[in-house]
Amino acid sequence: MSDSAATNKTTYREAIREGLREALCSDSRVFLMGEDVGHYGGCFAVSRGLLEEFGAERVRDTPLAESAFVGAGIGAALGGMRPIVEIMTVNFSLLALDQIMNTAATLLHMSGGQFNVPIVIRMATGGGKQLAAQHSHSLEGWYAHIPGLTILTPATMEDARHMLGAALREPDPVLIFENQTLYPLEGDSPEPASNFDITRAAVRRPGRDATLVTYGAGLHKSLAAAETLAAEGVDVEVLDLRVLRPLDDATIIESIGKTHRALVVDDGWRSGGISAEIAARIMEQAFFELDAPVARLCGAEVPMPYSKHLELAALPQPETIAETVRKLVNKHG
Amino acid sequence: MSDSAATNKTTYREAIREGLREALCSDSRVFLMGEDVGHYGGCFAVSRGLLEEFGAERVRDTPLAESAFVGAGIGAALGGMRPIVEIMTVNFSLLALDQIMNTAATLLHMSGGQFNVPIVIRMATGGGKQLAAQHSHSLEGWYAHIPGLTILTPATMEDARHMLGAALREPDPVLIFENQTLYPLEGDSPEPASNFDITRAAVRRPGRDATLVTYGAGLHKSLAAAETLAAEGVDVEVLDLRVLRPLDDATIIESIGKTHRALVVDDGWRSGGISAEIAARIMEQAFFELDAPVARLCGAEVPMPYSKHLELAALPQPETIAETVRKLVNKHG
Amino acid sequence: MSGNFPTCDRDRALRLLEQMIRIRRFEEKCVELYGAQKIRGFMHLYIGEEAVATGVMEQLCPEDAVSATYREHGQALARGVDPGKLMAEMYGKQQGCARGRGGSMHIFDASTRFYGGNGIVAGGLPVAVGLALADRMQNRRNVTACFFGEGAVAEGEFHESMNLAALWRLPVLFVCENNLYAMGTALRISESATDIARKAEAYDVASAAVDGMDVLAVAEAARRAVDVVREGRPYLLECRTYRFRAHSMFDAELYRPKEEVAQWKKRDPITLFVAQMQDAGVLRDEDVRELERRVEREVAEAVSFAEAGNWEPVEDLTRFVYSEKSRL
Amino acid sequence: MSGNFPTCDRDRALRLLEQMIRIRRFEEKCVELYGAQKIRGFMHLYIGEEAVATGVMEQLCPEDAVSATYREHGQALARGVDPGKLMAEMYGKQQGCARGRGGSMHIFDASTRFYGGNGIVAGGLPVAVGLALADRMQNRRNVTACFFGEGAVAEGEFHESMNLAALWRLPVLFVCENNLYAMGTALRISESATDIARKAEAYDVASAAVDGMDVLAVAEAARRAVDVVREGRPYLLECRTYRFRAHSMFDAELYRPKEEVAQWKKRDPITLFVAQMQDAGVLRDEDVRELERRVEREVAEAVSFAEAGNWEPVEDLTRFVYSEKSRL
Ligand SMILES: Cc1ncc(C[n+]2csc(CCOP(=O)(O)OP(=O)(O)O)c2C)c(N)n1
Ligand SMILES: Cc1ncc(C[n+]2csc(CCOP(=O)(O)OP(=O)(O)O)c2C)c(N)n1
Ligand SMILES: [Mg+2]
Ligand SMILES: [Mg+2]
Repeated sequence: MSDSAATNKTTYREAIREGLREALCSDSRVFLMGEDVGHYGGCFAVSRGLLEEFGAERVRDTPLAESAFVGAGIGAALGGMRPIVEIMTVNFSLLALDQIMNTAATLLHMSGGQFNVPIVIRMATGGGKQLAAQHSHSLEGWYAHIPGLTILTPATMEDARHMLGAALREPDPVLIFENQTLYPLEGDSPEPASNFDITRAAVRRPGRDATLVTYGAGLHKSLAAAETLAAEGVDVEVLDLRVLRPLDDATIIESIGKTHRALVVDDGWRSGGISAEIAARIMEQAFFELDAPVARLCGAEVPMPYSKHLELAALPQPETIAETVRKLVNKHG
Repeated sequence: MSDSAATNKTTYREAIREGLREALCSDSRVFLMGEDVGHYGGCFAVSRGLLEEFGAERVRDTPLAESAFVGAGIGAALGGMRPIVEIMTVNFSLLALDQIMNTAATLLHMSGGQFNVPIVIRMATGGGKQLAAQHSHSLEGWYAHIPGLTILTPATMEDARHMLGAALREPDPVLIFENQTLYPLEGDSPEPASNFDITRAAVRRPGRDATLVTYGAGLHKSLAAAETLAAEGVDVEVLDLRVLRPLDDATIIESIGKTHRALVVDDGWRSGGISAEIAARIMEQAFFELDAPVARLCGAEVPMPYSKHLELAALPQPETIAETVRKLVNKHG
Repeated sequence: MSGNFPTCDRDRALRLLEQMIRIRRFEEKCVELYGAQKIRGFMHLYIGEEAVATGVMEQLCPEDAVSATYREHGQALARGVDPGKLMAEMYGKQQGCARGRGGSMHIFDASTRFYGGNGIVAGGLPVAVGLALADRMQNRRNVTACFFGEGAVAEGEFHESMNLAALWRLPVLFVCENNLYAMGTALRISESATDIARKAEAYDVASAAVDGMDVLAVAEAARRAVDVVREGRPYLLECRTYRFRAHSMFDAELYRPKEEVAQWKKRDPITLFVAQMQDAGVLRDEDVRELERRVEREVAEAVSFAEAGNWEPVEDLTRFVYSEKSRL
Repeated sequence: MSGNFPTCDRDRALRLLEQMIRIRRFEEKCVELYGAQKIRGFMHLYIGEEAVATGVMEQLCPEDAVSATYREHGQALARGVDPGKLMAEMYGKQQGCARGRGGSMHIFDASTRFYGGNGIVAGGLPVAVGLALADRMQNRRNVTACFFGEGAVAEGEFHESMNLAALWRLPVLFVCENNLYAMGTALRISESATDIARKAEAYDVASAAVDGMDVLAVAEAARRAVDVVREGRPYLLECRTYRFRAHSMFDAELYRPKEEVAQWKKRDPITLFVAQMQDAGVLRDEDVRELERRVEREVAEAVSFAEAGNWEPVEDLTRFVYSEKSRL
């Protein structure tokens, strides 16, 4: 059942599962529903064992009907439940976008404050596993455009473990994007946490010479790049956004005040991505702090190709991140 | 039938209709399909009379089934037709987003170049008519995030009249967003055009002191603001993007090279909107030309409220545009 | 017409008739106010279809939930939403049930469990399924009544929702208001098989079609349906009706012959019911006049309430995008 | 099993058998290559279901169009997509039918009108409707065969597409491959009414269910269906089959009993057909051995072709996002 049993090591996958288990244990209003979350054990084996533990009512396999089961999650939330709806992969969430934007994100405002929708929607996102153009996109930054939603992107064991619980305490819809490539990631078992924060970005590595603003899979690639750069004497700060909406401007701007240079690293497409918003905000709020224009390293603007070498080329990698930082720190303002 | 018959004046609505009529006349592969395009005459009366002129096969009323009829448009395009698919209002297009992103925008790449999809999808967009939160959003900038699509936003009589024909000559999917508030707009009948350009932004009003970068309904509000400002001795250039994807960077940057200040005016939500992309590109390509950070004036980040005074407050207006420009030109770099 | 349901006593007849007249007069007033530009945006009238909401709603308890479409004044009033708050909403006033943020298409009222007011055709069906799921998971024997037009049947959400409700045995009463047109699209242009009630078979859902112009017939069919639903099974009730007015305030009505409209108006649900009750000696002319007076006062009060209301302060524009209450 | 279709001569028997064996051996090789990490990503096998694609495809003409799902190696091969190009695609090579951009889930081939290879469950149905619409509007008497699993039936796109095809009388052959599971979700967990073929009634579409393990039965049912379709009416053909392997290469198969799998394997479509043809004296042992040898060579050649291929230059990553051909 457990990927690394009886040690104090765990995996990202297990951490998510523990978060689910805790939520199901601690609140009878919570239930998990989605395609293959039960009998199959979850498309990415995240929910394996939960059906046996909590039964088919609370770990509820749905038919293939994304629009209806997301809408049903909204209705269940209105009816006093705390649904966790799993959408297998971000591309399939497009089938439920009407419910997400036109209902979940809108209802509270449209009803003049009468009906809030405490739903949590989880989905796998991101490329890197050769799943090609209909299973690999990174749309979390795109979702962050929608008022009414909170967008979370756990990248660490702690966040994988605790963001879900915090999301369930929100009165409004929260979307959690789990990067597919992180599920096997290993690390120390996170400590228990109460009042876990889901509003602030986190500095994962302090540094002086430039700020890498990133999230999700980008965090790990950025940290790897930072190691390489450190060996060359370039000391970069790595900032994990954690929350793509609402963005934590303060932490970003504070970092810029220190480093005066920033590179946004984002697996998502560049044009109109979250990378643009971050660049724009830095300019708006810290223009005169900048020694160079904010740089962006993003996913190539292509539907994700299947073959390995093209997929690698389509996404930021530690080497390309390091290379971009080198150029950035050599630019003089 | 005609809103301003027998004069050389026309309306935006009529110009779109003339574009449709010309397309239907000149190419037997072209047909129009969508909800109520036929017997009803079009939700916004755009296609009135076309059913009688071209028959029910080529002006095809569809059931309420956005996903299927957009998908059917894709299939028809693959099968050698040149479909124009109308989605009544941008919010409903969310029901068809899977077909738009996962198929139309993706198929050419995913098939290694074998299957291009020459479909044109038109929809009404934008607020300003008190239609509230499910009929008023401005998602065209959001759509511009998607590789494989071309995004057009006609704001003038010429563009209303000729963009459709140009879009139909594209081998790949083109989305045309018609701002609802523009349909009654009056102006001179456009000249016939051949080889109509849909790649470049247009300077609609030249100026020296600042550049207003905008499109769609924002163009008219920006031009109004420019008049007010001109009276005060502030001379702004107004740039109509026309095409939100691919963006015409050259024209934007050229203007910045002249004015050194820019304000992006966008009815869409601010965070992660096209306004951010434009700001980011200006910074990337013309950082050292800027005398002040690029400013943004966008739609408030709320689902659109119904009541008039709130709706007005939720959107950029000539007054707020002028006010923002005043601040911008007083900022010294 | 429905001599089969003669057992309607005076009290009930008065209640049903009052409800239908309330909807009718309220909406007639709305038309006037739309002309005076007090109401704006899209407005869809229920005139002609009053028997449906009236007959169905009679079968529900206060604990039950209701969801409807943009054409929902009738359901809202029949459900007991305060006419003043409803009118104020259409004015866009702060005293409106959605503080002026919703307008005609987005009526919501927590106190009567009225979940809108949905402007997306078929968008309310999945949500209704979820409301019923919540009831079932919490062992409440509530019904969720979900109203939608026959146009919505073509949407994938109809199909997905029927299946989910049936599969999970959820207490949803699907009420299809078949008024033969979706905007300008006639049913035969939108459905290859036009018998809506029969579509329930594909999901093993019980269903019935009923004359939607006959309030007692609707009430009786809805009573049977609610019995099934309260036992924990969905039900599809097709009510065959007709809208007497244009689709919305922007509609040249090019798509249907005037004679057809005239034919249907002969089956006006209010006129029919009055005649039936008078024939049966249950109601007298004076009863009807009395009701009309009462409703007229009520509508006038609703208008006054709306007129007296104020505008939400512009500073509050961005309220209610996220909840103000702290963590639940 | 299908003594009702005895008229299968030697040539035809050889053709059908070869097709099924080709799919089987090709995929067995794929499993090996997946183990060797030559093939990556999601890969879904058709093993056990070969009679469906083989029987249906026999009824199509070269002008007809085919659309399928991510589980489409079988349809691609049966349709005549070159096995070398198919294998090269799974390797991710430039010589692959989609230049390595698609992989196992996204096989496309213009020369055989094979429109994929769709990774979105039910996503191919609306597109198939559109292909048929284009045929109809251009007065071509082609058929569009659209393959999908029974899991897709729950999606709204199934409903919307059936209605559109019926309403507009479009020549679409909907082929539902009912293998009883959608990933790990059994049909009874996903459909309130599990008789797929009957769902066609809601749209006035003709339909039939057939034993999908019997290639002659499938062929015969498909022949009848295609006759209807070519006259300009859609048809829903449900083929009852079973996948012998896991859903994809990542599947612990927790959701179905081993005995069930074993039971179904006794109805292996290849074994059944061979036995039937041998009993009828149409084929001999030697014929089968000869076919196996031929197919083995073919598969080996496909692998060699894939191995010999090269990688698309990285500089070409962003090609084919927009067309290179100039204006049409
Ligand atoms: C998803 C979606 N598509 C289109 C529309 C535009 N629209 C509003 S009402 C309507 C007709 C709906 O007809 P029906 O369901 O029969 O209800 P009726 O209006 O007749 O009560 C249409 C097409 C919409 N609101 N939502
Ligand atoms: C819209 C969508 N939802 C979910 C998935 C994930 N998924 C891939 S295959 C599959 C099962 C589909 O089952 P079925 O339609 O019966 O086809 P089969 O795989 O059995 O051939 C699922 C859930 C998907 N690809 N697309
Ligand atoms: Mg209707
Ligand atoms: Mg299946």
